[in-house]
Amino acid sequence: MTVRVQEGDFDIGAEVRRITAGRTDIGAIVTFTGTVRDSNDSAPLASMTLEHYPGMTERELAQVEAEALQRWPLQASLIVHRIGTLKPGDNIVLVVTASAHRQDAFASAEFLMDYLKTRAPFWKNEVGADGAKVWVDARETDDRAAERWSKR
Amino acid sequence: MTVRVQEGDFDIGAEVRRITAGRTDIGAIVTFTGTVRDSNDSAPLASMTLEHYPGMTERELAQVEAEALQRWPLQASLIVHRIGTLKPGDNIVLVVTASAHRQDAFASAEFLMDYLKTRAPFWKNEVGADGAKVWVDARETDDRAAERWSKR
Amino acid sequence: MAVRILYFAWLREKVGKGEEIVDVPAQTRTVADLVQWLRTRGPEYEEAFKRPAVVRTALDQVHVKPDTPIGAAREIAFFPPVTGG
Amino acid sequence: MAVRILYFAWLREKVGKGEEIVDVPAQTRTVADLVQWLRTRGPEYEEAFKRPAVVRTALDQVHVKPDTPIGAAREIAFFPPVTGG
Repeated sequence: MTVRVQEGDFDIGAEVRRITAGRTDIGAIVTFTGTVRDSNDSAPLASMTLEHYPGMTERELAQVEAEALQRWPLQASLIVHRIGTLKPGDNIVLVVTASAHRQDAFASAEFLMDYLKTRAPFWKNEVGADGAKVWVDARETDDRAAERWSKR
Repeated sequence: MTVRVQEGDFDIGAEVRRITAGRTDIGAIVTFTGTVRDSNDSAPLASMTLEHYPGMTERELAQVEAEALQRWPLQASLIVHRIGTLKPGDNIVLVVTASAHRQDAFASAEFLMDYLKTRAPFWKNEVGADGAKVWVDARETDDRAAERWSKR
Repeated sequence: MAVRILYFAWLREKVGKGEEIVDVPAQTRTVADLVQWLRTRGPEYEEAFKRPAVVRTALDQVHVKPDTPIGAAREIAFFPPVTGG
Repeated sequence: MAVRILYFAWLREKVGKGEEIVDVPAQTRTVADLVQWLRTRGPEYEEAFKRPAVVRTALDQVHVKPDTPIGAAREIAFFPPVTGG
């Protein structure tokens, strides 16, 4: 179980190797990578800056990971979230889950992302191609996505 | 859209970079990696050999990928399946899906795996720690997992 | 009618070969008919096909059911339920 | 009671600072009370908190609701709904 907040990029393959090295009890590994799109629903994007709440971020991510471990039998998991200024095509976030069976790996990775999107204290400030800065609004669909896990 | 059957290993990070290079319209990338476990429900495993039906395999995988593309707006996808003899901890299969939104990337990756498991002509022959060879039986749970997609 | 028949996994092991060219009698209409006729060809075939319910079939590399007519298929494959992934 | 108050994202921009140490009046019981009191501290606070429904709060780095008592919290953070990931 590892949680990291960093400015630098990550390599999906290297991160998976790191948390699964020497393990032969894993049957399924799911990764989710969030990347910067060149435009949102409205305008073209030049870059975005990710601000976060140091301390609380790590605490929330660790708690979300702990909740996933209580729900699914995971052999390993990892959350990496970047901060600072990112450009279209750049990686933002990586979630990795490893389990004996694929259903558990898929479900726990979706759970981690849904909760991360609604609880981890990150905020995106987008800079449009025209130079205008906009704080991204929270999406209702993210709240609904997170809510479905509490019905189980 | 790429489908490959190969003896050699794959690198998740390199495969993702290859199919997403230069793209800035992707927001979500999901990978699924299936790996060899050191034991199944019964006995410890020494190795397994994957046999397939050349020609039909590529055809089925390409068709499954085409079905995924009809259901979800995917910017890129990839299926790599290894054949030959593999040891515990080795990679078996890689599925990658890339979309603007994470729900589509997750759902299509699960769909690809469920269909691959029930339609792609691969067969696993396990060699136990005691040297006994056993053809793996199909799992009913895989059939049920694939069936849920036809109800939509 | 000369047809190429392929066997995979334990069907290949039981039949003792991975493929063969077979002259299928004209009255062999469906996949199930073909299985019944193959079983008459020797004890290894009888053993391989004794539980037809666990045998899957592809006509020209497409999954089909036992009641599918074999028609003008050039390649017919028999195999257990798939277990890849 | 001296409390460290943090502001993030557009709340930080509107208030004009990322953090401050504030002496909170003793009668300030809940998060909502604190927000009402902060709004009296100047036009920048009034602007930042004019729509309390879109402001989220954490007491000592834990998400809380507006009716949560601030109790002996040492660090109180205000921010918009999160948008990471």
